[in-house]
Amino acid sequence: MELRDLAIILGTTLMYCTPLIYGALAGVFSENSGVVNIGIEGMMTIGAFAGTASGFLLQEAFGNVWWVPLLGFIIAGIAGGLFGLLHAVASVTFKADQVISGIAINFLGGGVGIFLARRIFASTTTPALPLESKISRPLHGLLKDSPILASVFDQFSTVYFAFFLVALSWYVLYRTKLGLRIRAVGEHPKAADTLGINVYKIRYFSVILSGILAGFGGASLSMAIVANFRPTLISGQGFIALAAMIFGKWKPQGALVACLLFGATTAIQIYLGGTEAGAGISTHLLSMIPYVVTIFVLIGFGGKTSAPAASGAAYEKDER
Amino acid sequence: GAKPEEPQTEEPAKEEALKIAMVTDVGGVNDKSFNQSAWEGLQKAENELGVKPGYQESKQEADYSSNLELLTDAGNDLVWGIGFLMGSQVEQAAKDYPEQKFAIIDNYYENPSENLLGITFKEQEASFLVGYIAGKMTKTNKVGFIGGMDFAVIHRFDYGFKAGVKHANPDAEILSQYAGAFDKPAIGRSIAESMYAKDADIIFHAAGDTGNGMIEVAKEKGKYAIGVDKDQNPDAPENVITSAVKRVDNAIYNVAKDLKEGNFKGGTNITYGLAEGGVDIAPSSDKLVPKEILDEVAKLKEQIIAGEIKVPANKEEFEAMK
Amino acid sequence: MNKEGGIKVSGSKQFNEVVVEMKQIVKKFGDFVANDHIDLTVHKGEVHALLGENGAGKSTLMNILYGLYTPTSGEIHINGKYVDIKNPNIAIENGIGMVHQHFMLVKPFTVAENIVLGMEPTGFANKINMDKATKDVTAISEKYGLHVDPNAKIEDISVGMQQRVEILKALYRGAEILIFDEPTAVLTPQEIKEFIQIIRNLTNEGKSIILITHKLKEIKETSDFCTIIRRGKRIGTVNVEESTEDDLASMMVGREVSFEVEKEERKAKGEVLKVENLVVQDHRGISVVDGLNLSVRAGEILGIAGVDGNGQSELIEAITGLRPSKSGKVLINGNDVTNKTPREVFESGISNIPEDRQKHGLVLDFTVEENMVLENYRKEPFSKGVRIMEEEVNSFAKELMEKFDVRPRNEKNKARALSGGNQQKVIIAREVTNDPDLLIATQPTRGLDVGAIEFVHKSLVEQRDKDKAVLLVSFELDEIMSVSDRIAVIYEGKIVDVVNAKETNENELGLMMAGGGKVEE
Amino acid sequence: MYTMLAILMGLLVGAVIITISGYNPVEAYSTMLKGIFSKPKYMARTIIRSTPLILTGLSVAFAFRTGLFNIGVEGQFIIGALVASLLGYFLDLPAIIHIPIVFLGATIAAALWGAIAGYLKARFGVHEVIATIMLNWIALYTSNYIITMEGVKKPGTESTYDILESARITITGFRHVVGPARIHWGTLIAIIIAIIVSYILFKTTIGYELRAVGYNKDAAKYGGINVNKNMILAMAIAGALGGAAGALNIMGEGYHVSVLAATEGYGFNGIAVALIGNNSPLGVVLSAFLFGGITFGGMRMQQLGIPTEVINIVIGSIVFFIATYRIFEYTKKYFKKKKLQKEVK
Ligand SMILES: Nc1ncnc2c1ncn2[C@@H]1O[C@H](COP(=O)(O)OP(=O)(O)OP(=O)(O)O)[C@@H](O)[C@H]1O
Ligand SMILES: Nc1ncnc2c1ncn2[C@@H]1O[C@H](COP(=O)(O)OP(=O)(O)OP(=O)(O)O)[C@@H](O)[C@H]1O
Ligand SMILES: [Mg+2]
Ligand SMILES: [Mg+2]
Repeated sequence: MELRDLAIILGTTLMYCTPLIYGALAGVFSENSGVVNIGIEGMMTIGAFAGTASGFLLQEAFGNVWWVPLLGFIIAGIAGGLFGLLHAVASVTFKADQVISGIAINFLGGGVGIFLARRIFASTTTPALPLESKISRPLHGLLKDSPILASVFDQFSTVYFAFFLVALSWYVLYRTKLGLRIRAVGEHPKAADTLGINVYKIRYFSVILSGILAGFGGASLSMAIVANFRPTLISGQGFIALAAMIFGKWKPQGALVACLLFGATTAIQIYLGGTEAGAGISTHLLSMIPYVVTIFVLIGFGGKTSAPAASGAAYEKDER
Repeated sequence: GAKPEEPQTEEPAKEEALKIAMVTDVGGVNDKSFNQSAWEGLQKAENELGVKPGYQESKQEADYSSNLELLTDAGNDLVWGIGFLMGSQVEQAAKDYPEQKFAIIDNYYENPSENLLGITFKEQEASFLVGYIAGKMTKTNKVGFIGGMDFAVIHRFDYGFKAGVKHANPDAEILSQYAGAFDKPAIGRSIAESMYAKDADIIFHAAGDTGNGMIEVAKEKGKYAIGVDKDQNPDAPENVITSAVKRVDNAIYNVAKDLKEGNFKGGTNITYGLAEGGVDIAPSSDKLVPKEILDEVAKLKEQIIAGEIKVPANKEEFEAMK
Repeated sequence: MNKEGGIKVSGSKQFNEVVVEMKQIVKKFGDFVANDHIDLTVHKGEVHALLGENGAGKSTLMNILYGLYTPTSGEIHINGKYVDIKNPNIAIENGIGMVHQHFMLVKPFTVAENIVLGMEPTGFANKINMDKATKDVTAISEKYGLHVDPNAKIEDISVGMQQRVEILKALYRGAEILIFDEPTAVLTPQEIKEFIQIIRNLTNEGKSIILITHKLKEIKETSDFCTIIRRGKRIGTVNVEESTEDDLASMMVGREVSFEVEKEERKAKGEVLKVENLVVQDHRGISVVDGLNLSVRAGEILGIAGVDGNGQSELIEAITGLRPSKSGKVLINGNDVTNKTPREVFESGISNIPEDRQKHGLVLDFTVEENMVLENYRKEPFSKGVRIMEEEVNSFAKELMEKFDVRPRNEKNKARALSGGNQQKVIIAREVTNDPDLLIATQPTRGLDVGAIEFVHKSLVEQRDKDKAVLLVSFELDEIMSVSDRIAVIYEGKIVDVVNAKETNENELGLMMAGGGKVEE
Repeated sequence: MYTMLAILMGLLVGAVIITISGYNPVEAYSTMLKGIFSKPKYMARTIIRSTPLILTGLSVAFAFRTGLFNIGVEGQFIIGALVASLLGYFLDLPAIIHIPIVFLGATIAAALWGAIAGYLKARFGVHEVIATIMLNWIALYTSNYIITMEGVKKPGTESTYDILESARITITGFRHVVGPARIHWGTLIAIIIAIIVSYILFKTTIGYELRAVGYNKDAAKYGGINVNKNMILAMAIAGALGGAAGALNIMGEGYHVSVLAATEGYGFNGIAVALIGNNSPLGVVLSAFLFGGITFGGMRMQQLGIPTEVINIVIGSIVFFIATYRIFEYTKKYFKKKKLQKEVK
């Protein structure tokens, strides 16, 4: 394997794991506050649509201005956040079974996204964003004449932002007041309550934040990796992200590792597909690699994981 | 044999407009791909033949047969199945409803019943042409092909393309890789990344959404790409030099025309190639492809139509060529 | 006891400042009335005890005062002015602190984190200033002599320590009125002594204290007044100095209760349990049971006295098959059950009343009747083949609930819905009814009211009188001494000495428990 | 009760969407109902559509009851279907043996597939949610791989050959009533299985152990129950149910499996079905028919030009309102309070 191939593998890893990182962080916040979120898939879908759709419309209205993709990305977050709010209303205020409302979110996210696409663009797929209105690639200029470095680091801002968010999330969760409270609410809501912490408020915050992050995740696909939304664009990433979050023992840094692993195995699978040897093997078999590897890694590392104690349980006063 | 039961088709034609409807596969009617192209065919038929068009989308395999039945019950004169994935369901429907006419895109039947028409395309011929263009235009003497899942249909694109490239430029190298999915643009991206990095300078795809990942990379890297099914130049005007288009719309329209004129070719299979205007290169090709190459392409077309060039549709035929 | 809470005299002390006044408090859960028009008045510097049977409504009343439950009706006045305590915030603002019966601690957090939670000292960018937190914590713990390690994780510290953390949480928030819900139920004698000292310190600092406990001795030692609650109703408030333990007991239960366990002499028979050089490790891999030898004979109650954390829990878990033994032997009636599965051990004739009722003893989401057959569900008559015989199970459960007075008397209740006290009764009913060769009981009366305790002790003695062996582990010396025939003192994973209950006394035992005894080979 | 309300609310939301997209909701829903009830054959198809959902729903519900979250039905379904179509085509036996062999073979294969996740959890503590998600994809690609093998794949298609007559459980006989709709014994079998499952769960020692482990592992262990064994067993049974869904679907209606670009959602819909049915076997049966009805009848709305996504929105809303049934409790309470206050004054 040449250096170039290695570079491409690394590049692919970064590109591929990015949406997963956003998704996994979405899971981290929601679950650490004690709310299971299997609606990530749906939240990513709506984000993917909102981001690229608004980006396209803005770009048509204002031309290719630098803030168009930025605003689009933010709108994606907002869209995801709204679905987060929905999940919070259900699972916090109305003590819904968190899995049920998560499932509902998945139906709604996909449904609404495609529905709007048809209403607005008379097509289930949105028109393609012009290159200039896609998420930018900050290092593009710098790396122009060093192809090897370029294939690794000439990534979209969303990639770097994802890594930044991992660090930030870690800081927030383990170093700040807010984080301490989020984790307390997830571990022992009643204890938090007896100390006058508003369990509901913390959970609302975390779940909405979760939605925002998932929305970003969707946009990081539809505004960077490709330039438009399609019904099949988010096909399982939300669940992979969920798995990565658990794999990472509910910690941002852990989730990052899991996502990288998944990205890397995918990259290797793709690389193999391009080699003489790989060309011989059925693509169906090659496609299995990431999933199989993940399982074996888990076995190796003794997957023993423990969710936040109160995760999944609605908090009710007047009960123990 | 054009001898279907005249009265059937005559009557509706007399009193009210022909009703033709189609069942899409899971892609849905606005998939910017061949479902949509089929729908455009029906719309053309509506405008020019006064046909009443309709469609029914499918969400999963289980929908195919019930959707075919629904459109039958809706009193359509002809019901289309779009895509070989519903081949067996359409055949079954034709058995279940002998009075109803059915036709399908992309499926060939051994011996179809009188009310069933199979339409297939010679994708390899269009692929051959774009392959030729690629072979001529490559500066690095290296081009690439990205396939979706390895299906027989995709092989027709694959080997037609390879043959075309070789025809133009025998010592050009062709990188070829299957993504294993039609819906994973990220995978399409990184395959493209590595093909361009291995300095292929033109890539052709037959991989649906996965291929869009490739076109993205082409855009970002300012490389050349070749689209598939529909004219994909609008997605990347500077980069998609040509597309191997599959005129599903023409096929649909022609069949509607036949039906109206009372000679629905039930009980047969029709293959649409260059000759029948079933496949072609995108008209937008002249934007980026030099005139002289297009002229040669035009000649090749004639040769293929005349049968002077036999385009391979699969590995075996391709190997056999050399 | 004067309702309008004016001057109140208790022996030497005199209280004139009313701090808490709960008026006609009613709390309904569904149509079940947990508190029925209860009045409670507490003065500054007073220690006010709440006494009542399990499920009487004590915790509920206090949860209301702390704003965790909202009363169905009734008023609360703090320092003379009406306060609507909607949530703990308001309680905290009004200087109320509560130490809950089941600790409200976040296990993976450190001591300091738990204490400052909700009032975190922060610096730049909302960063928690842990140094300050640690300092503050150390400061108050010094002030009240409540020594803790601020950086230790809760899951790694003893129950006694955890309780100190709970108290510090309240003090950190400047509580003037402290509620303790069964604080000593989980403490060792040493810890209880210290706790009583803490109470004194607090009252000297002018704090007022409401103390829920089932231990009359403690009430006599600490409290000035005592309000008795029965079945949700306030029976009355008495001046502790002027009333005997028996008065209190009969007031709460509504009948006479006897404290000393009467049991006549018996000759112990053959050996039932033999433990040889047993070594057991805890979750950190430390050998907390370390070459222990023990023997229990039919027709005797052997009590294991010892300070918490000297290997008692691990010893019992190892014997009952819940925890692997590193080396050594466990023999029941001569046959080896070392490292056998819990079921095999059970079948060999051991029943076990576990230390942690909610973790091991019960499936809280099963109904009471389902819990009643937790070990026997696969046996006739409770099941035939794989089929569970519901009628049998049901009638069996009814019978036991009657016999062991489990309240409320509804076998279809989830175990979760029972008061901890009643949860304990369910377990005891089940295990005693197994009529095993060896009955192991760890802290069987924790959290029980005197009536219930009397009953439990009777059951243990009955077993013994049926020539069964009984192994009792308890941190409460009185219990050990009054119930056991022989007492084995455990220290650092070894049996230091085995003495005859008749021929020993608190001091001797206390000394050995502190390690001041000879190790016998 | 609340479920009914939830369904109404869900349909209401759908109606709003339909209206704002410029269609007539009454017309839309009547089309949906017509799509289900107007012809016997439509009813038949609705039932056919609902049958696999009964079992995938049961699979999820069963796992939930034992404290496990089985996101893996999708994969278990695929394995069941695959094995059924292989045994159904390659074995050539008289129906009396062929049918049971195909059904059991497929079910057992899926049971083992499910057990993998259980084993990984029991032995290595791998969280079942990760394991089952990964196994879904592995199942998908395994199936695709096997289908495309020489001799398995029917030439000119991307599917297996149809299973032999002797392996089919389609009920012929009623063509005059239900037309070509392939009603089959699977529906009956599914309902019977539902009854058996509920019996096992609530009336047998097996169920007692499984539920005990689900609620409190420590107490179960204390009670002498083998926790690991039961976790594996639970996933195996869940897998078997998922596989049975796939098998019956092939034996009764599909006859072959095709290469799939993505999973078809039987499993994920199963989660919704289980939850709508409140994880009770009977509830699951009902909600499966509801779900099947809405998805199938809903497809008809397209004839009015209403996009199919609306159906997902309706389903999503229904599930959402079922999750938040307390909305109704709260409003009820609220009005009660109002009344009381009035009485006071
Ligand atoms: N959240 C609740 N929901 C339903 N019933 C409750 C609730 N809390 C308490 N109860 C009922 O009220 C009764 C009184 O409970 P409470 O905890 O006050 O008793 P207690 O005096 O603390 O008992 P113990 O001495 O065991 O601590 C219990 O028997 C219980 O059945
Ligand atoms: N969901 C519930 N349903 C019914 N009763 C409940 C519920 N939750 C709590 N309770 C009741 O709340 C009361 C207060 O809980 P608490 O922790 O004080 O129990 P407790 O009886 O005091 O425990 P212990 O017996 O160990 O002292 C208990 O008596 C219990 O019966
Ligand atoms: Mg209590
Ligand atoms: Mg109590």
